[in-house]
Amino acid sequence: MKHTQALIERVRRVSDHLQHLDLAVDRVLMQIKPGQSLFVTPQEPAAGSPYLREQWIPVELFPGRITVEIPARRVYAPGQILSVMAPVGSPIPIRSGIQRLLLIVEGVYPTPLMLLARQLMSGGVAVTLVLGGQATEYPLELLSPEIEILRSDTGWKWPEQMDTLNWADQVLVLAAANRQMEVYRHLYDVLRQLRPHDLPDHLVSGLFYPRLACGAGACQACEVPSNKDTLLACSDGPAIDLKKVQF
Amino acid sequence: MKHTQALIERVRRVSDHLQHLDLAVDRVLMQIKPGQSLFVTPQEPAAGSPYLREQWIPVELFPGRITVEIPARRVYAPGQILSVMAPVGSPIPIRSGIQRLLLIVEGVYPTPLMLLARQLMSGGVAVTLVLGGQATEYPLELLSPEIEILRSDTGWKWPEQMDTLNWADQVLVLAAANRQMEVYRHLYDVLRQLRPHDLPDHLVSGLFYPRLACGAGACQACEVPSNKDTLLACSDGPAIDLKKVQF
Amino acid sequence: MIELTRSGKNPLVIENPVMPAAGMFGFDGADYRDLVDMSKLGAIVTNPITWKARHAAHGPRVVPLPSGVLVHTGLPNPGISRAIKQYGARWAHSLAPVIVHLAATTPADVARCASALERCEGIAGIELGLHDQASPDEIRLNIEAALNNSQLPLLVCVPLYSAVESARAAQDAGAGGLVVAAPPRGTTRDLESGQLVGGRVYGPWLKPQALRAVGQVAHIAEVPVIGSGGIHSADDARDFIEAGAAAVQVDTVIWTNPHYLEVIARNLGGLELTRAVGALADEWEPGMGQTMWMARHSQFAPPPPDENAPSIPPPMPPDLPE
Amino acid sequence: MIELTRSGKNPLVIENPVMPAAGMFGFDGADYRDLVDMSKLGAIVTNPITWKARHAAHGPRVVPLPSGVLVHTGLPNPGISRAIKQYGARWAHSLAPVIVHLAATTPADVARCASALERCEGIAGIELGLHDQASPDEIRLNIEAALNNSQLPLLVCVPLYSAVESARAAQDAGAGGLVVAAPPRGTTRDLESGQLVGGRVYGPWLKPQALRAVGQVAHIAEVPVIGSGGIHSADDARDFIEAGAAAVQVDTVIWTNPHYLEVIARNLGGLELTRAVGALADEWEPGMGQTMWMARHSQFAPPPPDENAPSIPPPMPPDLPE
Ligand SMILES: Cc1cc2nc3c(=O)[nH]c(=O)nc-3n(C[C@H](O)[C@H](O)[C@H](O)COP(=O)(O)OP(=O)(O)OC[C@H]3O[C@@H](n4cnc5c(N)ncnc54)[C@H](O)[C@@H]3O)c2cc1C
Ligand SMILES: Cc1cc2nc3c(=O)[nH]c(=O)nc-3n(C[C@H](O)[C@H](O)[C@H](O)COP(=O)(O)OP(=O)(O)OC[C@H]3O[C@@H](n4cnc5c(N)ncnc54)[C@H](O)[C@@H]3O)c2cc1C
Ligand SMILES: Cc1cc2nc3c(=O)[nH]c(=O)nc-3n(C[C@H](O)[C@H](O)[C@H](O)COP(=O)(O)O)c2cc1C
Ligand SMILES: Cc1cc2nc3c(=O)[nH]c(=O)nc-3n(C[C@H](O)[C@H](O)[C@H](O)COP(=O)(O)O)c2cc1C
Ligand code: FES
Ligand code: FES
Repeated sequence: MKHTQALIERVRRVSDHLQHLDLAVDRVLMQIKPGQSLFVTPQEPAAGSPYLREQWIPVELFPGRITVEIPARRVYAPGQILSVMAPVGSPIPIRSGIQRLLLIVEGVYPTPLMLLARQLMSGGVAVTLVLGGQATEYPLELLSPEIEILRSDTGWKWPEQMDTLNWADQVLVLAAANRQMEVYRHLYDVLRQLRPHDLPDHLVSGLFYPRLACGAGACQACEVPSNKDTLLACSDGPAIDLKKVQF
Repeated sequence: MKHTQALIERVRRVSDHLQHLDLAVDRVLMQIKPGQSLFVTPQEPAAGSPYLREQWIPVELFPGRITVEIPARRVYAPGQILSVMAPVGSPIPIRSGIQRLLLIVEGVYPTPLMLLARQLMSGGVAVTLVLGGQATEYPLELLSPEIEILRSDTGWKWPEQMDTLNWADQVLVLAAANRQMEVYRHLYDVLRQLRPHDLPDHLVSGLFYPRLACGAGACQACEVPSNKDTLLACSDGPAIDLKKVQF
Repeated sequence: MIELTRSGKNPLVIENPVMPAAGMFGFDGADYRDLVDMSKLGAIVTNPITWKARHAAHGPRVVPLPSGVLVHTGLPNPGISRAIKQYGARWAHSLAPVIVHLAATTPADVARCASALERCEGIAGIELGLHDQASPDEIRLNIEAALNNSQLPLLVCVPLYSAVESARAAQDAGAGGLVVAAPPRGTTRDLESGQLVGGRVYGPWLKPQALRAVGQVAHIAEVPVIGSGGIHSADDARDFIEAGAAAVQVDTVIWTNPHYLEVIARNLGGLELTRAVGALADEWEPGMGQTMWMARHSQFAPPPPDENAPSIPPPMPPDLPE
Repeated sequence: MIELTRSGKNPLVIENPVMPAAGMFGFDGADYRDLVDMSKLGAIVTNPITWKARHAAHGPRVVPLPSGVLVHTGLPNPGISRAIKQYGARWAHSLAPVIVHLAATTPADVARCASALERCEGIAGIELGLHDQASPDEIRLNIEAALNNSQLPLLVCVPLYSAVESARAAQDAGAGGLVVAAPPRGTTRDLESGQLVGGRVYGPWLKPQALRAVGQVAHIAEVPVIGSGGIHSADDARDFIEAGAAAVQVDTVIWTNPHYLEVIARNLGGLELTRAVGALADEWEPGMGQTMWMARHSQFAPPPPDENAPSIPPPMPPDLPE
């Protein structure tokens, strides 16, 4: 992890609840991969700025510039300088030879998966995105038109669910913290039934975004329950193979 | 005391260390008298804004507007709204029929006496201002040209000291907190020797500006040592007759 | 009706669960009469009073902290006799019940103060403040001194760091109710004088420490508990009630924003439920009425009453004069 | 040379008075290797370790406070045996002396942990963490368990609220040095889940409470004292030294601004006196070097050495790229 500065170059309100910030960043940050994020605090905090750094998730990369998507409620202005620690987290592991990616988002915005979807689609991968609960309120114009979009119901079912689950050669799921383990376990159980003898590594991963204290792996406050090793959302995550999770 | 709002209409840097803010204020604040001040906090505090309110001292009054003089180090901008409690303190008592006012300022800027000097001079009173220590660094262009200015030395003496003290029919002294009691006592002793049989009320008062907690008379943290009643800098002060002070 | 002391001969009963903490509101609230409607408060608690008069501490008494303040006043007060002479008449006619805070210096002095108050009219109760290191024995002796010399309902304010042990000692000795907790002491550097200054520390960050102590004491308390420490909003106050407090005391936010005391009291007293829909913000931000903005606000005529309107007050209109 | 434990057979000696507090810096500092030059620190203190492995607490573990944070981790750690397996080699080759923090669960577990560490190479000392309600007897039993099973220098970290009594009990039982103080616990509402959450509270406002405890303990201590609590700057750290501490531990500012740990250590170690005049700010703000601004900074060629130049670092140039 490096400690650098970033400059807010542009602020765009993209929906009632979301804004995009274009950040001029150091070259080292251009190595950032989908799943990795920035740990940010204003260089000159305003009253009410949180004490801890915030996790900001890139949705688009350009040479020397990163676009992040964050809630609109806090006010930022072009010209502001940020203190940035990055990268936080590990790249989302992508299975080799992947052709068909299934993304399932439940109760939260799909922001953390947007960069991955964009990069894989440009490499020819087919992406299907299942949105449920609050996730359906995400502004569709922010999604690439090539993504196939399905809607899940309150029982976390969507049209031709078994077909899409069978079709995919990798599944990533993101759910709101309050029902996260429930959703992930449900999905994991369904997949284990579909492939009782063969659930390969990284076939299905859950994304974990607890509030981070250190963001560095030091405080262990972001531990994800696991049957074996210690798994930390901030350094091993955000994507954790659901095979390793203790439900 | 009233609780009102004020709008910063104009910010003028008047010296390296001082700025003047023009505040659009409520009519009730126009009754403010020399010695009284505003107890201020920003409506939307910035990071690092102090928790407690600050005491801001008016240096000029206009219809619907008050100019205050405050240190330049904190940044304010036109358009900012302030939460104001006022008036804090009592008007500086002025002896009736006063013709000759002597102001002695030691180690601090004479800001708290500027409004009084201006008002009395426009009423025909002759004002002499003695500056000592850091007070001599006060930008002279902020003083009315009609004020006679003398400089005191490190022994708190100035040219024709006895003459000026005899000449004055009221004396007000303001000194830095760290040597305040020492300066006030010294001056009080000199005056008592000059007028052993007759030191009228309010002939010589000291000004007290401790950091205020409540500014309202409730917390008693601003007590000025006295031989009789409780004297509070925030409500009985800032000017306290040195006859009442216990040195 | 909220009982602040154990039911018995002489319980202390208030109508609103919100009051100022000792030291925050002066000896009779008169300093804030233009800013706080005292009839909306559950009670007022006086500044600490001792047998003998005391003067303010020497040196820096008010030192800024990050988001807070350290205060070292030295308990200045005129002594109980002069306090009664100066404030007794106003206590008797106060719009809110008056609880007199006695600093528990020695049992003999507490006894003298209590019997002086016993002869004084219109006092709702006594709150006894303990020093930080008070032992259970000392607590007992001071409480007995108060109880033996007065019939007034007795609250005991316990130090934060020893809240549970002190609360146990206090209720065993006969305290009618408990105030949890007196703020902790700290040491900080005064940048003006360069000195290290010791005193009590206050700020919104005190709330988690106080709230925990209230939860712990409520668990063992057989008498009503009043929560205190860092309350800066009605939500803060509700957290204390949820943790088991019967009432709350508001501290330094009174100095920075006096009207919050009334706002919190109205809020917890359910008073906002009776307000006219569309009422101007200044009814909910008392004291904000006499500003130059008011003329402009009045152009927002209150809309006709609407039963479905939300019960939270409308925000202040954002317009400014040109 | 700073002695952190009473001089005797096996004193703990460090070269710089600044180190991280337990729980802030991981098990071996590796998480911050890119951001903090460990050779500049007096020591590193590990996260708390217990005999058995422990997992993180359920529910919210990190809750924002005004100017601070409440943390409730549940002391997650792999247990002493796995910790030694995982980190032992790095401890032995650490650039700063390693002090292993043991959470004093039971005397039997402390005994087991201490003898495991005794067999482990390259450990400078043990720091024993007490729980908040630890009685003097419990403190004594845990310290005896550690001393009877290891020759390693022993520090004992005392809770804030009972700092003086606990420190007295600890030094009487043979603690070589004292850490004052472990942060207090609090309760706050997590707005995300709506739950009340209990945990330790941290922030710059903790400093006055801790500083006072350090002053009190230093007054009675016969062994070295390490000050800890809310330190966010070199000046904060100096206040603890002035209050009687031999060294300091830095807490949550490490999470928000990791490089401050090194800045404070360099500052208190007098390291800034050796820097080249005109050195770039990033030598004093370690880790800030690799930013895009650096190219621009380099146009400010260092001026020729000037013996009268002030020893404070120059501010970062304010220019920005277009
Ligand atoms: C569920 C969740 C989703 C997140 N999604 C993103 C994201 O899409 N992009 C990103 O850059 N960072 C995201 N983060 C990281 C977030 O910025 C920080 O981890 C942290 O929650 C913010 O600190 P705070 O809670 O003190 O802020 P607060 O302002 O106190 O948080 C208040 C509420 O806003 C939510 N919140 C705060 N920041 C974000 C945010 N950036 N996105 C979504 N909700 C937020 C919090 O979860 C909380 O419910 C997310 C965090 C969480 C917990
Ligand atoms: C000696 C003294 C002189 C004051 N003079 C004035 C004045 O001329 N006009 C006025 O409007 N208010 C004045 N005040 C009131 C002052 O704004 C507040 O009472 C209070 O000191 C500010 O709070 P703080 O110390 O937390 O601010 P901080 O910013 O923490 O104070 C840091 C330093 O600046 C000084 N300082 C802060 N505000 C002022 C200020 N406004 N003027 C001068 N020094 C200040 C403090 O005394 C302290 O030494 C004065 C106060 C003091 C103690
Ligand atoms: C862009 C974005 C991404 C989110 N990602 C997650 C997530 O990964 N996990 C989760 O539990 N909640 C997630 N949330 C939802 C938040 O937890 C929370 O419900 C939402 O921000 C509202 O919070 P508030 O009402 O407390 O401000 C996300 C929200 C946003 C806006
Ligand atoms: C306008 C003004 C008025 C002041 N008045 C007083 C005063 O009445 N009493 C006093 O003790 N100091 C007074 N001071 C001096 C301050 O106490 C202090 O020395 C000065 O603001 C520098 O403080 P700092 O270096 O701590 O920021 C005054 C300063 C200014 C700028
Ligand atoms: S946030 Fe500290 S270890 Fe992950
Ligand atoms: S500042 Fe509180 S009584 Fe004067």
